[in-house]
Amino acid sequence: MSWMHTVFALILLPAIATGMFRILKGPTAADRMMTAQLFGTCGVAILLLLGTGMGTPVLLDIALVFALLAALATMTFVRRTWQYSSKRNHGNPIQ
Amino acid sequence: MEILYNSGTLLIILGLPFFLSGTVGLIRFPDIYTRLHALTKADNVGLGCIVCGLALQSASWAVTAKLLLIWLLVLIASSASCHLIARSAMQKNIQPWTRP
Amino acid sequence: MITTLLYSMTGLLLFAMGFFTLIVHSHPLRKILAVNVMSTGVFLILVATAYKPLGMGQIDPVPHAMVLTGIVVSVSVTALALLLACRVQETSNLDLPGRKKQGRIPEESGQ
Amino acid sequence: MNYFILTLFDIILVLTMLWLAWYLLNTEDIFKAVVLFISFGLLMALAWVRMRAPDVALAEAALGAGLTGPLFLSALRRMNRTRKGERRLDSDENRGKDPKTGPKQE
Repeated sequence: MSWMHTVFALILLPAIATGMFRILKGPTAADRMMTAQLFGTCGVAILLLLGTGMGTPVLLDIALVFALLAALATMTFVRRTWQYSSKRNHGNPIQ
Repeated sequence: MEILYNSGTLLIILGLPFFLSGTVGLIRFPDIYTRLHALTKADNVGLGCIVCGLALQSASWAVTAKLLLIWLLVLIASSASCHLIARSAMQKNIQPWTRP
Repeated sequence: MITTLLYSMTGLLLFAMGFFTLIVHSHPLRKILAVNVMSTGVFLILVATAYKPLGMGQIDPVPHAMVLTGIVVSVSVTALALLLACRVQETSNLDLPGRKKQGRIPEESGQ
Repeated sequence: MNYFILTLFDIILVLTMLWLAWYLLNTEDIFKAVVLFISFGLLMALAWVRMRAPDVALAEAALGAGLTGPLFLSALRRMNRTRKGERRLDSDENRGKDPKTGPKQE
Protein backbone atom coordinates (compact mmCIF):
# COMPACT_ATOMS: atom_id res chain seq x y z
CA MET A 1 0.00 0.00 0.00
CA SER A 2 1.85 3.03 -1.22
CA TRP A 3 0.47 6.40 -2.08
CA MET A 4 2.87 6.89 -4.96
CA HIS A 5 1.04 4.37 -7.13
CA THR A 6 -2.24 6.06 -6.33
CA VAL A 7 -0.75 9.32 -7.55
CA PHE A 8 0.23 7.62 -10.79
CA ALA A 9 -3.30 6.31 -11.23
CA LEU A 10 -4.59 9.81 -10.52
CA ILE A 11 -2.33 11.18 -13.25
CA LEU A 12 -3.69 8.66 -15.74
CA LEU A 13 -7.33 9.47 -15.04
CA PRO A 14 -7.37 12.92 -16.76
CA ALA A 15 -5.93 11.20 -19.82
CA ILE A 16 -9.23 9.34 -20.06
CA ALA A 17 -11.25 12.45 -19.31
CA THR A 18 -9.61 14.55 -22.02
CA GLY A 19 -9.70 11.81 -24.61
CA MET A 20 -13.46 12.15 -24.54
CA PHE A 21 -13.25 15.22 -26.79
CA ARG A 22 -12.25 12.96 -29.64
CA ILE A 23 -15.34 10.83 -29.14
CA LEU A 24 -17.50 13.92 -29.13
CA LYS A 25 -16.12 15.49 -32.30
CA GLY A 26 -14.34 12.65 -34.11
CA PRO A 27 -15.08 12.98 -37.81
CA THR A 28 -15.24 9.28 -38.64
CA ALA A 29 -16.68 6.44 -36.61
CA ALA A 30 -13.29 4.73 -36.36
CA ASP A 31 -11.89 7.68 -34.41
CA ARG A 32 -14.51 7.17 -31.75
CA MET A 33 -13.83 3.46 -31.57
CA MET A 34 -10.07 4.08 -31.31
CA THR A 35 -10.67 6.40 -28.39
CA ALA A 36 -12.70 3.70 -26.68
CA GLN A 37 -9.78 1.35 -27.19
CA LEU A 38 -7.38 3.85 -25.66
CA PHE A 39 -9.76 4.07 -22.72
CA GLY A 40 -9.53 0.31 -22.32
CA THR A 41 -5.75 0.36 -22.21
CA CYS A 42 -5.73 3.33 -19.84
CA GLY A 43 -8.22 1.49 -17.64
CA VAL A 44 -5.94 -1.54 -17.52
CA ALA A 45 -3.02 0.66 -16.47
CA ILE A 46 -5.11 2.44 -13.83
CA LEU A 47 -6.31 -0.90 -12.45
CA LEU A 48 -2.74 -2.21 -12.25
CA LEU A 49 -1.52 0.91 -10.45
CA LEU A 50 -4.55 1.08 -8.17
CA GLY A 51 -4.16 -2.58 -7.25
CA THR A 52 -0.76 -1.78 -5.81
CA GLY A 53 -1.88 1.55 -4.41
CA MET A 54 -4.91 0.22 -2.53
CA GLY A 55 -3.23 -3.03 -1.55
CA THR A 56 -5.75 -5.30 -3.27
CA PRO A 57 -4.06 -7.72 -5.68
CA VAL A 58 -7.48 -8.92 -6.89
CA LEU A 59 -7.48 -6.02 -9.33
CA LEU A 60 -4.94 -7.85 -11.47
CA ASP A 61 -7.67 -10.31 -12.42
CA ILE A 62 -10.02 -7.51 -13.41
CA ALA A 63 -7.27 -6.02 -15.55
CA LEU A 64 -6.80 -9.44 -17.11
CA VAL A 65 -10.50 -9.61 -18.04
CA PHE A 66 -10.28 -6.10 -19.49
CA ALA A 67 -7.28 -7.07 -21.59
CA LEU A 68 -9.09 -10.19 -22.77
CA LEU A 69 -12.22 -8.35 -23.84
CA ALA A 70 -10.53 -5.18 -25.12
CA ALA A 71 -10.50 -6.29 -28.74
CA LEU A 72 -14.06 -7.56 -28.79
CA ALA A 73 -15.83 -4.24 -29.25
CA THR A 74 -13.36 -3.01 -31.86
CA MET A 75 -13.56 -6.26 -33.81
CA THR A 76 -17.36 -6.16 -33.78
CA PHE A 77 -17.27 -2.57 -34.93
CA VAL A 78 -14.88 -3.18 -37.82
CA ARG A 79 -16.43 -6.43 -38.96
CA ARG A 80 -20.07 -5.45 -38.71
CA THR A 81 -20.83 -1.77 -38.24
CA TRP A 82 -18.18 -0.17 -40.39
CA GLN A 83 -17.99 -2.75 -43.17
CA TYR A 84 -21.68 -2.43 -43.81
CA SER A 85 -21.72 1.32 -44.27
CA SER A 86 -18.89 1.13 -46.80
CA LYS A 87 -21.09 -0.82 -49.18
CA ARG A 88 -23.85 1.73 -49.12
CA ASN A 89 -22.00 5.00 -49.51
CA HIS A 90 -18.48 4.40 -50.61
CA GLY A 91 -15.79 6.48 -48.96
CA ASN A 92 -18.28 8.32 -46.83
CA PRO A 93 -18.26 6.59 -43.45
CA ILE A 94 -21.03 6.88 -40.95
CA GLN A 95 -20.48 10.01 -38.98
CA MET B 1 15.92 -4.79 -3.10
CA GLU B 2 15.82 -1.03 -2.76
CA ILE B 3 17.44 -0.64 -6.15
CA LEU B 4 14.83 -2.88 -7.76
CA TYR B 5 11.99 -0.91 -6.17
CA ASN B 6 13.40 2.45 -7.22
CA SER B 7 14.09 1.34 -10.77
CA GLY B 8 10.53 0.04 -10.93
CA THR B 9 9.23 3.45 -9.88
CA LEU B 10 11.46 5.04 -12.51
CA LEU B 11 10.03 2.76 -15.20
CA ILE B 12 6.46 3.62 -14.19
CA ILE B 13 7.28 7.33 -14.34
CA LEU B 14 8.80 6.69 -17.76
CA GLY B 15 5.62 5.00 -18.91
CA LEU B 16 3.21 7.75 -17.89
CA PRO B 17 4.23 10.31 -20.60
CA PHE B 18 3.48 7.75 -23.28
CA PHE B 19 -0.12 7.55 -22.14
CA LEU B 20 -0.46 11.31 -21.83
CA SER B 21 1.14 11.93 -25.22
CA GLY B 22 -1.07 9.23 -26.69
CA THR B 23 -4.11 11.11 -25.50
CA VAL B 24 -2.75 14.44 -26.71
CA GLY B 25 -1.92 12.90 -30.07
CA LEU B 26 -5.38 11.42 -30.32
CA ILE B 27 -6.86 14.86 -29.81
CA ARG B 28 -4.44 16.92 -31.84
CA PHE B 29 -3.49 14.81 -34.86
CA PRO B 30 -5.28 15.59 -38.13
CA ASP B 31 -5.88 12.17 -39.63
CA ILE B 32 -7.11 8.70 -38.74
CA TYR B 33 -3.76 7.05 -39.54
CA THR B 34 -1.75 9.48 -37.47
CA ARG B 35 -4.19 9.04 -34.60
CA LEU B 36 -3.73 5.30 -34.92
CA HIS B 37 0.01 5.87 -34.65
CA ALA B 38 -0.40 7.83 -31.41
CA LEU B 39 -2.76 5.20 -30.01
CA THR B 40 -0.41 2.27 -30.57
CA LYS B 41 2.46 4.03 -28.85
CA ALA B 42 0.33 4.46 -25.74
CA ASP B 43 -0.84 0.88 -25.92
CA ASN B 44 2.45 -0.89 -26.42
CA VAL B 45 5.23 1.16 -24.89
CA GLY B 46 3.30 2.97 -22.15
CA LEU B 47 1.64 -0.13 -20.76
CA GLY B 48 4.89 -2.05 -21.28
CA CYS B 49 6.86 0.38 -19.14
CA ILE B 50 4.20 0.34 -16.41
CA VAL B 51 3.99 -3.46 -16.43
CA CYS B 52 7.79 -3.81 -16.28
CA GLY B 53 7.96 -1.34 -13.40
CA LEU B 54 5.27 -3.14 -11.44
CA ALA B 55 6.90 -6.49 -12.19
CA LEU B 56 10.18 -5.23 -10.75
CA GLN B 57 8.34 -4.15 -7.60
CA SER B 58 6.20 -7.27 -7.21
CA ALA B 59 6.94 -9.74 -4.45
CA SER B 60 6.12 -13.06 -6.06
CA TRP B 61 6.70 -14.69 -9.40
CA ALA B 62 3.01 -15.42 -9.91
CA VAL B 63 2.19 -11.72 -9.90
CA THR B 64 4.97 -11.06 -12.39
CA ALA B 65 3.70 -13.76 -14.71
CA LYS B 66 0.17 -12.38 -14.51
CA LEU B 67 1.41 -8.87 -15.31
CA LEU B 68 3.32 -10.09 -18.33
CA LEU B 69 0.27 -12.05 -19.47
CA ILE B 70 -1.82 -8.88 -19.28
CA TRP B 71 0.73 -7.02 -21.36
CA LEU B 72 0.84 -9.82 -23.92
CA LEU B 73 -2.95 -9.84 -24.22
CA VAL B 74 -3.12 -6.07 -24.66
CA LEU B 75 -0.38 -6.26 -27.29
CA ILE B 76 -2.25 -8.88 -29.29
CA ALA B 77 -5.58 -7.11 -28.96
CA SER B 78 -4.31 -3.63 -29.83
CA SER B 79 -2.18 -4.71 -32.79
CA ALA B 80 -4.94 -6.85 -34.25
CA SER B 81 -7.65 -4.23 -33.91
CA CYS B 82 -5.43 -1.36 -35.10
CA HIS B 83 -4.46 -3.38 -38.15
CA LEU B 84 -8.13 -4.09 -38.84
CA ILE B 85 -9.06 -0.42 -38.51
CA ALA B 86 -6.22 0.73 -40.77
CA ARG B 87 -6.94 -1.88 -43.43
CA SER B 88 -10.64 -1.15 -43.37
CA ALA B 89 -9.94 2.58 -43.66
CA MET B 90 -7.71 1.93 -46.66
CA GLN B 91 -10.46 -0.13 -48.24
CA LYS B 92 -12.91 2.70 -47.72
CA ASN B 93 -10.64 5.10 -49.65
CA ILE B 94 -9.86 7.39 -46.77
CA GLN B 95 -6.82 9.27 -48.00
CA PRO B 96 -3.86 9.82 -45.66
CA TRP B 97 -3.27 13.36 -44.56
CA THR B 98 -0.59 15.26 -46.44
CA ARG B 99 0.89 18.60 -45.60
CA PRO B 100 -1.10 21.20 -47.50
CA MET C 1 -18.13 9.37 4.46
CA ILE C 2 -17.53 11.77 1.61
CA THR C 3 -17.03 8.86 -0.77
CA THR C 4 -20.40 7.38 0.13
CA LEU C 5 -22.07 10.74 -0.33
CA LEU C 6 -20.31 11.39 -3.63
CA TYR C 7 -21.23 8.09 -5.21
CA SER C 8 -24.79 8.17 -3.87
CA MET C 9 -25.31 11.60 -5.39
CA THR C 10 -23.83 10.38 -8.67
CA GLY C 11 -26.22 7.44 -8.67
CA LEU C 12 -29.15 9.75 -8.01
CA LEU C 13 -28.15 12.09 -10.84
CA LEU C 14 -27.60 9.18 -13.22
CA PHE C 15 -31.02 7.80 -12.41
CA ALA C 16 -32.63 11.20 -12.96
CA MET C 17 -30.87 11.78 -16.27
CA GLY C 18 -31.72 8.30 -17.52
CA PHE C 19 -35.35 8.70 -16.55
CA PHE C 20 -35.57 12.05 -18.29
CA THR C 21 -34.09 10.62 -21.46
CA LEU C 22 -36.36 7.60 -21.31
CA ILE C 23 -39.37 9.91 -21.41
CA VAL C 24 -38.13 12.57 -23.82
CA HIS C 25 -36.36 10.72 -26.63
CA SER C 26 -38.12 8.42 -29.05
CA HIS C 27 -35.39 6.28 -30.58
CA PRO C 28 -35.64 2.75 -29.13
CA LEU C 29 -31.87 2.25 -28.85
CA ARG C 30 -31.62 5.45 -26.88
CA LYS C 31 -34.39 4.28 -24.60
CA ILE C 32 -32.48 1.06 -23.92
CA LEU C 33 -29.34 3.08 -23.22
CA ALA C 34 -31.34 5.22 -20.82
CA VAL C 35 -32.64 2.17 -18.97
CA ASN C 36 -29.07 0.92 -18.67
CA VAL C 37 -27.91 4.22 -17.23
CA MET C 38 -30.82 4.17 -14.77
CA SER C 39 -29.93 0.68 -13.57
CA THR C 40 -26.33 1.77 -13.18
CA GLY C 41 -27.47 4.60 -10.95
CA VAL C 42 -29.44 2.22 -8.75
CA PHE C 43 -26.46 -0.14 -8.45
CA LEU C 44 -24.22 2.78 -7.57
CA ILE C 45 -26.49 3.84 -4.70
CA LEU C 46 -26.72 0.25 -3.44
CA VAL C 47 -22.97 -0.31 -3.39
CA ALA C 48 -22.28 3.15 -1.96
CA THR C 49 -24.41 2.38 1.09
CA ALA C 50 -22.24 -0.65 1.84
CA TYR C 51 -18.92 1.17 1.47
CA LYS C 52 -16.45 1.51 4.30
CA PRO C 53 -13.02 3.11 3.91
CA LEU C 54 -9.81 1.08 3.87
CA GLY C 55 -9.06 -0.34 7.30
CA MET C 56 -12.47 0.46 8.83
CA GLY C 57 -13.69 -3.11 8.94
CA GLN C 58 -15.34 -5.50 6.57
CA ILE C 59 -17.83 -4.53 3.88
CA ASP C 60 -21.40 -5.76 3.97
CA PRO C 61 -21.55 -8.41 1.21
CA VAL C 62 -25.35 -8.52 0.78
CA PRO C 63 -25.68 -5.39 -1.45
CA HIS C 64 -22.75 -6.66 -3.49
CA ALA C 65 -24.55 -9.93 -4.15
CA MET C 66 -27.70 -8.05 -5.12
CA VAL C 67 -25.81 -5.77 -7.47
CA LEU C 68 -23.98 -8.71 -9.02
CA THR C 69 -27.28 -10.43 -9.78
CA GLY C 70 -28.69 -7.14 -11.01
CA ILE C 71 -25.86 -6.61 -13.48
CA VAL C 72 -26.30 -10.03 -15.00
CA VAL C 73 -30.08 -9.59 -15.23
CA SER C 74 -29.62 -6.13 -16.71
CA VAL C 75 -27.39 -7.46 -19.48
CA SER C 76 -29.85 -10.18 -20.41
CA VAL C 77 -32.75 -7.71 -20.33
CA THR C 78 -30.72 -5.43 -22.61
CA ALA C 79 -30.14 -8.24 -25.08
CA LEU C 80 -33.84 -9.13 -25.14
CA ALA C 81 -34.87 -5.49 -25.52
CA LEU C 82 -32.45 -4.98 -28.41
CA LEU C 83 -33.80 -8.02 -30.18
CA LEU C 84 -37.37 -6.82 -29.68
CA ALA C 85 -36.50 -3.34 -30.94
CA CYS C 86 -34.90 -4.79 -34.07
CA ARG C 87 -37.90 -7.00 -34.71
CA VAL C 88 -40.30 -4.12 -34.23
CA GLN C 89 -38.39 -2.03 -36.71
CA GLU C 90 -38.13 -4.83 -39.26
CA THR C 91 -41.75 -5.88 -39.15
CA SER C 92 -43.38 -2.50 -38.87
CA ASN C 93 -45.05 -1.64 -42.14
CA LEU C 94 -44.22 1.93 -43.02
CA ASP C 95 -46.17 2.03 -46.27
CA LEU C 96 -49.63 1.86 -44.81
CA PRO C 97 -51.45 5.21 -44.72
CA GLY C 98 -51.44 6.76 -41.29
CA ARG C 99 -48.42 4.80 -40.12
CA LYS C 100 -45.92 7.15 -41.71
CA LYS C 101 -45.53 9.48 -38.79
CA GLN C 102 -46.02 6.95 -36.08
CA GLY C 103 -44.07 4.02 -37.31
CA ARG C 104 -41.04 5.73 -38.74
CA ILE C 105 -38.16 6.31 -36.44
CA PRO C 106 -37.09 9.96 -36.56
CA GLU C 107 -33.87 10.58 -38.41
CA GLU C 108 -31.77 10.79 -35.34
CA SER C 109 -28.73 8.81 -36.27
CA GLY C 110 -26.80 11.63 -37.88
CA GLN C 111 -27.02 10.17 -41.35
CA MET D 1 -2.12 10.99 2.32
CA ASN D 2 -3.56 7.96 0.57
CA TYR D 3 -7.06 8.88 1.72
CA PHE D 4 -6.73 12.37 0.27
CA ILE D 5 -5.47 11.13 -3.09
CA LEU D 6 -8.20 8.52 -3.31
CA THR D 7 -10.83 11.16 -2.57
CA LEU D 8 -9.41 13.31 -5.37
CA PHE D 9 -9.55 10.24 -7.61
CA ASP D 10 -13.21 9.80 -6.64
CA ILE D 11 -14.08 13.38 -7.49
CA ILE D 12 -12.44 13.27 -10.93
CA LEU D 13 -14.01 9.88 -11.65
CA VAL D 14 -17.48 11.03 -10.65
CA LEU D 15 -17.27 14.23 -12.66
CA THR D 16 -16.08 12.34 -15.72
CA MET D 17 -18.89 9.83 -15.32
CA LEU D 18 -21.54 12.51 -15.05
CA TRP D 19 -20.18 14.41 -18.04
CA LEU D 20 -20.04 11.21 -20.06
CA ALA D 21 -23.58 10.22 -19.10
CA TRP D 22 -24.89 13.66 -20.03
CA TYR D 23 -23.41 13.50 -23.52
CA LEU D 24 -24.35 9.84 -23.85
CA LEU D 25 -27.99 10.64 -23.26
CA ASN D 26 -28.18 13.86 -25.27
CA THR D 27 -26.21 13.50 -28.50
CA GLU D 28 -28.15 13.20 -31.73
CA ASP D 29 -25.84 10.56 -33.15
CA ILE D 30 -26.76 7.13 -31.82
CA PHE D 31 -23.40 5.57 -32.73
CA LYS D 32 -21.62 8.20 -30.66
CA ALA D 33 -23.94 7.34 -27.79
CA VAL D 34 -23.03 3.65 -28.06
CA VAL D 35 -19.29 4.37 -27.99
CA LEU D 36 -19.80 6.68 -25.04
CA PHE D 37 -21.72 3.88 -23.34
CA ILE D 38 -18.77 1.50 -23.77
CA SER D 39 -16.48 4.07 -22.15
CA PHE D 40 -19.07 4.60 -19.45
CA GLY D 41 -18.99 0.90 -18.58
CA LEU D 42 -15.23 1.10 -18.22
CA LEU D 43 -15.49 4.03 -15.82
CA MET D 44 -18.18 2.15 -13.91
CA ALA D 45 -15.72 -0.71 -13.40
CA LEU D 46 -13.25 1.79 -11.98
CA ALA D 47 -15.95 3.12 -9.66
CA TRP D 48 -16.74 -0.38 -8.37
CA VAL D 49 -13.03 -0.89 -7.73
CA ARG D 50 -12.92 2.33 -5.76
CA MET D 51 -15.86 1.23 -3.63
CA ARG D 52 -13.97 -1.96 -2.70
CA ALA D 53 -16.28 -4.25 -4.64
CA PRO D 54 -13.91 -6.23 -6.87
CA ASP D 55 -16.48 -8.96 -7.52
CA VAL D 56 -18.93 -6.45 -8.95
CA ALA D 57 -16.09 -4.87 -10.91
CA LEU D 58 -15.21 -8.23 -12.42
CA ALA D 59 -18.81 -8.82 -13.51
CA GLU D 60 -19.04 -5.28 -14.90
CA ALA D 61 -15.78 -5.68 -16.80
CA ALA D 62 -16.89 -8.95 -18.34
CA LEU D 63 -20.52 -8.10 -19.02
CA GLY D 64 -20.88 -4.34 -19.07
CA ALA D 65 -17.77 -3.42 -21.01
CA GLY D 66 -17.19 -6.61 -22.94
CA LEU D 67 -20.62 -7.90 -23.91
CA THR D 68 -23.03 -4.97 -23.99
CA GLY D 69 -20.96 -2.90 -26.41
CA PRO D 70 -20.88 -5.50 -29.21
CA LEU D 71 -24.58 -6.18 -28.56
CA PHE D 72 -25.42 -2.53 -29.12
CA LEU D 73 -23.17 -2.30 -32.17
CA SER D 74 -24.79 -5.33 -33.78
CA ALA D 75 -28.27 -4.02 -33.05
CA LEU D 76 -27.34 -0.61 -34.45
CA ARG D 77 -26.16 -2.20 -37.67
CA ARG D 78 -29.31 -4.26 -37.97
CA MET D 79 -31.56 -1.26 -37.41
CA ASN D 80 -29.60 0.93 -39.81
CA ARG D 81 -29.80 -1.74 -42.46
CA THR D 82 -33.52 -2.22 -42.21
CA ARG D 83 -34.17 1.49 -42.04
CA LYS D 84 -32.77 2.07 -45.50
CA GLY D 85 -35.01 -0.63 -46.89
CA GLU D 86 -32.22 -3.10 -47.56
CA ARG D 87 -32.44 -6.79 -47.00
CA ARG D 88 -30.82 -8.68 -44.25
CA LEU D 89 -28.24 -11.13 -45.48
CA ASP D 90 -29.40 -14.08 -43.42
CA SER D 91 -33.04 -13.80 -44.36
CA ASP D 92 -32.69 -13.22 -48.08
CA GLU D 93 -33.44 -16.77 -49.05
CA ASN D 94 -35.84 -17.48 -46.24
CA ARG D 95 -38.21 -14.63 -46.63
CA GLY D 96 -37.88 -13.80 -50.29
CA LYS D 97 -39.20 -10.30 -49.92
CA ASP D 98 -38.25 -7.16 -48.11
CA PRO D 99 -40.47 -6.11 -45.23
CA LYS D 100 -40.54 -2.55 -46.46
CA THR D 101 -41.07 -3.05 -50.17
CA GLY D 102 -43.14 -6.18 -49.68
CA PRO D 103 -46.65 -4.70 -49.78
CA LYS D 104 -45.86 -2.78 -52.95
CA GLN D 105 -45.19 -5.90 -54.91
CA GLU D 106 -48.48 -7.50 -54.07
